[in-house]
Amino acid sequence: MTVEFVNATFPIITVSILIPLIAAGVVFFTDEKHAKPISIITSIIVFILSTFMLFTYDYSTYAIQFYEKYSWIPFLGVSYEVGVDALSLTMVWLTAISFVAAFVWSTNIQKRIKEYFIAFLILEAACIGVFVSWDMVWFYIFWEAMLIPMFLIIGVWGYAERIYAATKFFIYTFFGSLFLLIGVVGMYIYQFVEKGILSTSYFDLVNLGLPFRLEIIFFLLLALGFAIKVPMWPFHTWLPAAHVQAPTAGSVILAAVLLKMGTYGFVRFSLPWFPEASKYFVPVMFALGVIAIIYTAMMAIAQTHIKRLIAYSSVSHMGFVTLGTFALNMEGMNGAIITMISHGFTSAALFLAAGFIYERVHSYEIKDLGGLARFMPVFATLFMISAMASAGLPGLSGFVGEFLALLGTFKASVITAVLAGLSLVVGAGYTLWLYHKAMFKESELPNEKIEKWEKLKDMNTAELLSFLPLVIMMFVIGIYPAWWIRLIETTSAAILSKFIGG
Amino acid sequence: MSVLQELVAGLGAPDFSVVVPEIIILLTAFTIFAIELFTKARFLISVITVFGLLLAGIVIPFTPEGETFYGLYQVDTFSLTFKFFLVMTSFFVVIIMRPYLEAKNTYYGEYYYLLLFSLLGMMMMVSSPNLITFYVGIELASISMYILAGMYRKDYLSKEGAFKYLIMGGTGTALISYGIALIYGRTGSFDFSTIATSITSGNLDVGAVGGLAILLIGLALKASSVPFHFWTPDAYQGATTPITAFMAVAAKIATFAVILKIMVEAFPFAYPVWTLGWALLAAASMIFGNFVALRQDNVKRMLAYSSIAHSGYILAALASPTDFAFTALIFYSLVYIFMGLGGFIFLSAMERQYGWSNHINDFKGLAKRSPVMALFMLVYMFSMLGIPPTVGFFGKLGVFIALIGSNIWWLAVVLVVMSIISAGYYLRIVIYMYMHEPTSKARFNFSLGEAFALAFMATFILILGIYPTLFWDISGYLTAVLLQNIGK
Amino acid sequence: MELTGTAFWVFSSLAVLSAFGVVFFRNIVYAVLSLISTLIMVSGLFFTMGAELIGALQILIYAVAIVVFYVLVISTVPEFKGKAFQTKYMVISIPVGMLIFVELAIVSLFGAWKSNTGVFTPDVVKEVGNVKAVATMLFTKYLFPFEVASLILLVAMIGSIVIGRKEHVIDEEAEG
Amino acid sequence: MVPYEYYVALSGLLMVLGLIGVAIRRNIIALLISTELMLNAVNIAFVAFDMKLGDVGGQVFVFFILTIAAAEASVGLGLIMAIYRLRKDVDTETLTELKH
Amino acid sequence: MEYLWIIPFSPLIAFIVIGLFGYKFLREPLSGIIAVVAVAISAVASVIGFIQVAATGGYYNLKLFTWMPLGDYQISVSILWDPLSALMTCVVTVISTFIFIFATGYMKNEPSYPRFFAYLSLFVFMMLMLTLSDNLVQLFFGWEGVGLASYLLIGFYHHKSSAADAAFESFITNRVGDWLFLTGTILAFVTFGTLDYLEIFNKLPEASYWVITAIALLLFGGAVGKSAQLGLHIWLPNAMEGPTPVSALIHAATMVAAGVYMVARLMPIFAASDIALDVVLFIGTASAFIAATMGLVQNDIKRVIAYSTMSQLGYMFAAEGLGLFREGMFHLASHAVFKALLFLAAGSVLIGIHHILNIQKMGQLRKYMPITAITFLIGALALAGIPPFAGFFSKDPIIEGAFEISKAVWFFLWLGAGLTAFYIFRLYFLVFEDGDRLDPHVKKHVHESPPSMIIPLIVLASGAVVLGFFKEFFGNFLKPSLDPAHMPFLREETKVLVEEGLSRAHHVHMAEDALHFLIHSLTSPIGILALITAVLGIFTAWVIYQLQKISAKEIARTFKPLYLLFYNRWYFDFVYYAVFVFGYYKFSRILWYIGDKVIIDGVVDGSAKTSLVAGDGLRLLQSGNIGAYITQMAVGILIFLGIFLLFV
Repeated sequence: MTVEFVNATFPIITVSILIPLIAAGVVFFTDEKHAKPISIITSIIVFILSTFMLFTYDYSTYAIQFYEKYSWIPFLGVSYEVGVDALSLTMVWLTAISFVAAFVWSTNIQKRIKEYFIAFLILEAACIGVFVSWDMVWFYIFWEAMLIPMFLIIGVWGYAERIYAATKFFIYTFFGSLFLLIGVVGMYIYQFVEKGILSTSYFDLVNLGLPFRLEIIFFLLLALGFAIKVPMWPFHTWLPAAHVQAPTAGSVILAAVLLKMGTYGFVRFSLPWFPEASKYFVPVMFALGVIAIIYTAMMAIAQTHIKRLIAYSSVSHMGFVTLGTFALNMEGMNGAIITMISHGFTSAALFLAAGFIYERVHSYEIKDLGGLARFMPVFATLFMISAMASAGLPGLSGFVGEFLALLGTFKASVITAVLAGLSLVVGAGYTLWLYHKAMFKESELPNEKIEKWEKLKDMNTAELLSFLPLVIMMFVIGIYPAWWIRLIETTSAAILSKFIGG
Repeated sequence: MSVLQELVAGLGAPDFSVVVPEIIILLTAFTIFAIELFTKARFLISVITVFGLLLAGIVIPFTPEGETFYGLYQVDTFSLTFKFFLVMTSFFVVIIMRPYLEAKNTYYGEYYYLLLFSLLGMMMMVSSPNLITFYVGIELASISMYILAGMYRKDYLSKEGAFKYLIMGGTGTALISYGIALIYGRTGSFDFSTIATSITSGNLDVGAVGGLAILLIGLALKASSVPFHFWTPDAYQGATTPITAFMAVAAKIATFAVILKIMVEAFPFAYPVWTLGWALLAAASMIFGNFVALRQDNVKRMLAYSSIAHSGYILAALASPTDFAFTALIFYSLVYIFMGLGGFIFLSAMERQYGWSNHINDFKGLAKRSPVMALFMLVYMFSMLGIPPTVGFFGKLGVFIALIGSNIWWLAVVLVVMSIISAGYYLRIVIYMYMHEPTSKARFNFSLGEAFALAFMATFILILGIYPTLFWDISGYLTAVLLQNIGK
Repeated sequence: MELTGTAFWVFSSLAVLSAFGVVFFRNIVYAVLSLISTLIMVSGLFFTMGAELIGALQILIYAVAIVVFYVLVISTVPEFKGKAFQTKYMVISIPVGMLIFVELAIVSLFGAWKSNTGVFTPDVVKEVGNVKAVATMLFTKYLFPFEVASLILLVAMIGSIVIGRKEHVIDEEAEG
Repeated sequence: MVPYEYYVALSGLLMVLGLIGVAIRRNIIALLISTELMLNAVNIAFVAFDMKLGDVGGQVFVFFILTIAAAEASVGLGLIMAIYRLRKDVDTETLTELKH
Repeated sequence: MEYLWIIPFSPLIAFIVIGLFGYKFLREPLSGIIAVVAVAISAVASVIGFIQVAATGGYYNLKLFTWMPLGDYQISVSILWDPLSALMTCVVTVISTFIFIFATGYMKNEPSYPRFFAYLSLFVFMMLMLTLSDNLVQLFFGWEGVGLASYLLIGFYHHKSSAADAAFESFITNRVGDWLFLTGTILAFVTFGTLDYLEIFNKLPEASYWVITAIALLLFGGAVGKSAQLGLHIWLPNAMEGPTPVSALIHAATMVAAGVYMVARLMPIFAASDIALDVVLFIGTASAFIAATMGLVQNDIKRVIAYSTMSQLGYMFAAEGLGLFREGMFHLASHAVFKALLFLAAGSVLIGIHHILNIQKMGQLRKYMPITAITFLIGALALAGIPPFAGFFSKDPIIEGAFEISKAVWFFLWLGAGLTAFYIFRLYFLVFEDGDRLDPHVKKHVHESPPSMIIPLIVLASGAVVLGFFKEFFGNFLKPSLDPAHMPFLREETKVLVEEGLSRAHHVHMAEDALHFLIHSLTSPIGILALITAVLGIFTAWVIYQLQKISAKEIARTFKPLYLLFYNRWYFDFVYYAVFVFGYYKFSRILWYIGDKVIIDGVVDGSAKTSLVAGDGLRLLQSGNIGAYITQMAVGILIFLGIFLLFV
């Protein structure tokens, strides 16, 4: 894999990482009442920067763009090396937009405002960092650094069992990432021993040419780290716990951005680094993907808690990404990437919806809800769109990715694709079941509830504003995916270059 | 007569220029000793100590390298660097000690000069090219510390801890000296270089291995490595907290440095023996320290167990006899200063506050009562846990790379798994600080020294976490120096 | 030659015997007395090996000075009541200790110990005398550790005073 | 002449006895005495090796060990006094407030 | 012909406008007017296009934009305008226009008035995307889109549990079909490397028979779901929970017809596999018969008509399975007209008697609402296949054609036709004639419906009367799309393949011209038999429900098992509920408890707990007793020294 680099004329990526950090510092030292505007403005600036990158990115050939590299720890051969290809770029952009939504949503936060926004700003920097780093040490630093703010977000601003959830989230993902670290360090050592190169750069490690046995070992080590983050079945149990307890904005980021890191890892590292092992493990990955899709869909419908249901649905959707990734063909890869983006929007919107319901009704239990559609029509509409996008309705973003991923999977394994396609049924099942129970069926409500809920307010401006970009993006991707496909196509081809040639 | 004359003839006068820092420390200690006889001006005593330490710290970079005392004392970059950090550690302990001692109404001047004597012992340890100097150095340091640990007035626990420390430490001393005796019998010398040339990989016999083993056990005891760690939690818990900080950081660092020095300079060719030994000890320390720390409610004791675990992490590097591993060990030792000091100084500062008992419940809602302090503690905890962007990560990473680089996968996996276990108790503190409601609203007050020390540690942890090259380069250079000394 | 051989066996067996006494005498006073006995036997061993200075110092410092210390303390602390031994640890530690001794004995007997590498061959020692040889080295080459040793003693002295001295506060509390 | 190895072995025996003493005695004064025993054992080994080598370094080292033994004894006895004052007892069983 | 894009997008614009501004600005009349105007524009445009294509007989493919590149192939949003899609589009838009007009009256004073019209517009837009598509993905888009719109519309009264449940059920059931459909689409792409119909048709000879069969069957699976054929039909009767115009829209022209249209649209694929055709035939016949039996005994006015829809769709599929694609499409068109008529008439009735659905509580309504009654009667006659109404001309050819191809199929279709006549007239007599069972309170308020509802009824009724006579025109018109010999876009190889598949219909010889057909069927035994059966059905209904010579209850008692079987809809609903709803849910709950909570979380949390227990155990070693410490240390020394000595 040979890669071209286009150096950045202006260190836009570094600036994107630094701005939230600086803003965090500013928030720390200023008055509490400035925290919200500063954070929102920061996130918007980052969003503008990433959008600028998105539109100036040249997708005609594969090259790492906005590339910066500075020597950092020469002793270990570590450099600060950032840049984007289309995969990174879309992820960064997804991060930026999710954070805008999260920040705008968070205007109703009342508890420990300063800390809250500081945690989120640091989280934003770390999330962007994960996607743009091409040096494994930096990648790992961001990968882990993100745990701290997320841990606090869940633990401090969460609900009743937040401590259990936060600890589980932290330790479980930490567990995975340490195995990831073992793998990367192992490769680093191998590179040093075999080639005499002391480097943690992605581009050096990608051309390692490991023997098959080692490929298997390293693949498994990395896969464990990524699988927990994704999360793939059976490493998924931290996710429902974390989602249920996390505050709304935390859930949004968790679902929209953090889960993507695992799948990003598979796409970015597992495939190009371990082509033989990846091929070898395709059946396993397919099996896990299908189990994730079907099994967690069943888990989802068994839930009585809105957020847990959505959390399981995330696991289910991630199954498609796994399938698409390991289909090892262009359709699958494009599908995986599009699903990642799309899931970012849909799950974020669904969690916002859950948070909104809680804001109004003060319950996440499905049995306490019902008939909300009449009291809050605007919300009902947006929720419906999000639910439908999540269920993979054509014309919305979810379908594009699922279709491509299924197509790619079908080429690799018919039975897997057919089973995975069942998600069309079961996925719609739990999504609509949730909608059905929460929004419809007013006639089953007791009268006092109806009287009380008559006075419920529909969405306010902040809530609407945080919802809208997500919903708009569902349409944009759903109606005109061609633009996105073209954007990522060269990147997909480059990632798959060891499988499909060229 | 002629033999003696021949032996004595070439000696001449020792070169005192290379021991200026030690002399400054010694003089400071004596000055305080003298002053205390006449005045109880506590402020003066602190200021003189701080001044002496500062002076020593400033002098160290300008101290010439060389050997003195007829080859019994070796001053090189390795020892100077460690001396600098030891002095720095003592400096931070000293600047936070005064408010603590006053609040606890315990002895005063004794703490200062005993601490300086102990520091002097440690400086000798890291400067030793020779088992004799090492031995007297470690004993000076140890005996001073037995006293420091037991000096908490009116406090029985302090005495108990100190007595356990003394008995165990005495046993350790006996083991070390027995080991030295065997080595001496095997090689006919105390000098590292002679020992190194006498014991080669080809002629490892029971004598050499036995001597090395017993010496190693003694050193492991001083470094509180499992199963020779038993004094650690008790002594740490019993001692006054600034002294705990000193014991847990300065003594540890000096011990690690000297262990490294002895292993590398005195037994370079016996590495198959000691790598295995340290690997086993390290694994045991990590496992025991982390598991037991999980169940501690007293945070001070928890940190004591955590320091046992950290001994494991650091010593694990010795399982791999490569220059990279030595660098990693030095790096981890140096950065451990910041985390260890941070944690214990934090406790020391808190212990002065009303109603503080170091119980985990006291941490409830700390983030609300004192957000900045809680933030610092958070940084220390995550650094000990090894989460980037704190420097603890790079400490573990270095050891980790070293282990994998030498194909010691099993120990690497133990390290990883134990790091995960350790998340349980480090996070617990963070959880109590951030995720529980405070039980009281009372504000805390901190002295300038405490605030400065805590802020310094936290800042440095983060700075090093972002730019570890600063210390990697130092560590790498020290390793080079160490390796040059072999057989010299 | 025979004499030293016999002396070794006598002194060593007595030393071991009295060491057993130190460990196993229930009464602490007997234990201290056994310690003196051991120390003297050890110094005897030193003499048999020809280390006169150390042998003398052993008796002076240990057998006299230190043991006096112990006796003082024992006389301050009233008679120890209750069991002298922790039987549950005896069960483990005595066999374990014996096994360690086996290991140590293997080390001692089969170690490839060096001999006659130093300059102080028996002839030289006979010429200058053990005392002079040791003393000269102690005050020339090993002056530095010697000074440090004095520092250690100073520290220990301060320490025992600081820790061991009666504390008024406590006494007041006890009275009040 | 008895081989010096016997002396070393003897020192090993005394060492182990000291260790056993520390382990099994309940009177903390006896613990301290046992550590003295251990240090003494080392002395034998040192002198034996010294003599075998024809060096004086071992004897010099013995001198330091003596010093340190004395220092430890004095500190230890000071601690014992303090403990006795505070608890009116010198039993290891009562010396277990710091545990787990 | 670029103006064609206006056909689908006019309703879309209406949907967006009403959706965004409906509640705030447009409110009651304006929303409806916009929707009607929009769909009318579509109708006009499609009629113009229809005329154009009728004149030329060619086809026209308009690519609007590339939706997604897929390797070398590009999925585009496009319009394929040929006779088939033109016919279907016209049916959809024209019928929709009348339904929309009707709905402006029906939905009067409804609080969610704008929402209703927004959904209706969306529905029509999706349906048009489906009909106009030139590739499978766009078809699937519309396919799912009508599913969504029907979900929204069936659940329009979502505060009612039953409506919400019905909507949910409809969507999920449809999704099962869609799953098969999507799989078929993917298989088609993998096989042919393209999704455009025309390219697929031309590449057909290159694919193996079994792959084509698989594709056809999978796609037909989608049609089974969408057109509520046997197996996935359970949603259809329950979908009656939506407002009546919705029922009309779903049943007459849009959603359910989509399956039939799709099979016709992809006729070459189906024709290339006789297994596929047989399956279509079998499912269609079974549905036609079984739905008719279910319709016999229902008491809900709309459900009876719903079962008749399912039954009639069965006829259409049967026709397609027989190879009589043009007949099937013609029946679709005529059925659209009279079924819309029936539903709207039923809606008019419901408005008159305030939404009482049970036909046992109606009666003698003809007195109060004569126009409704007459138009309903026309619709019923058309459905029963009485000449000269449209149903006769479209349904009889199917039955007669079946006789010449397969006697068994003919038997069931024939029997079904008789049952159809019976149950629709049972309905007619119970509702409009018969005794007076109306609630007195209701009776006071019963009145004829307003003109906005009556006019569509009249128009549709006239359509039902005259449409049959255009049989020949439609037959010829559809030839370029459904007769291989005339299809301009097929390769020769494909033509051969398709001809071969359709050969089963070759020995059917029926008069194209409507009058000749009428004469033929009134003279041939089969035609007479069919007619007599229909009349017999009507007569029986008359005897039982009007004259009441035979007690319906008596019959029910006599044939109790059969009655129960029919009444309980052959127990499909019960089994499905037990297995797929209750069973699936309970199984999920159990799996969640065992799989996730006990096993997986047990391992995860268990390892944490194990650590804590290990910590509790290990800390006991630190007992505080120096003796213990030294003992343990001694053990350590022993072990370490031993290991080291072994090393030598």
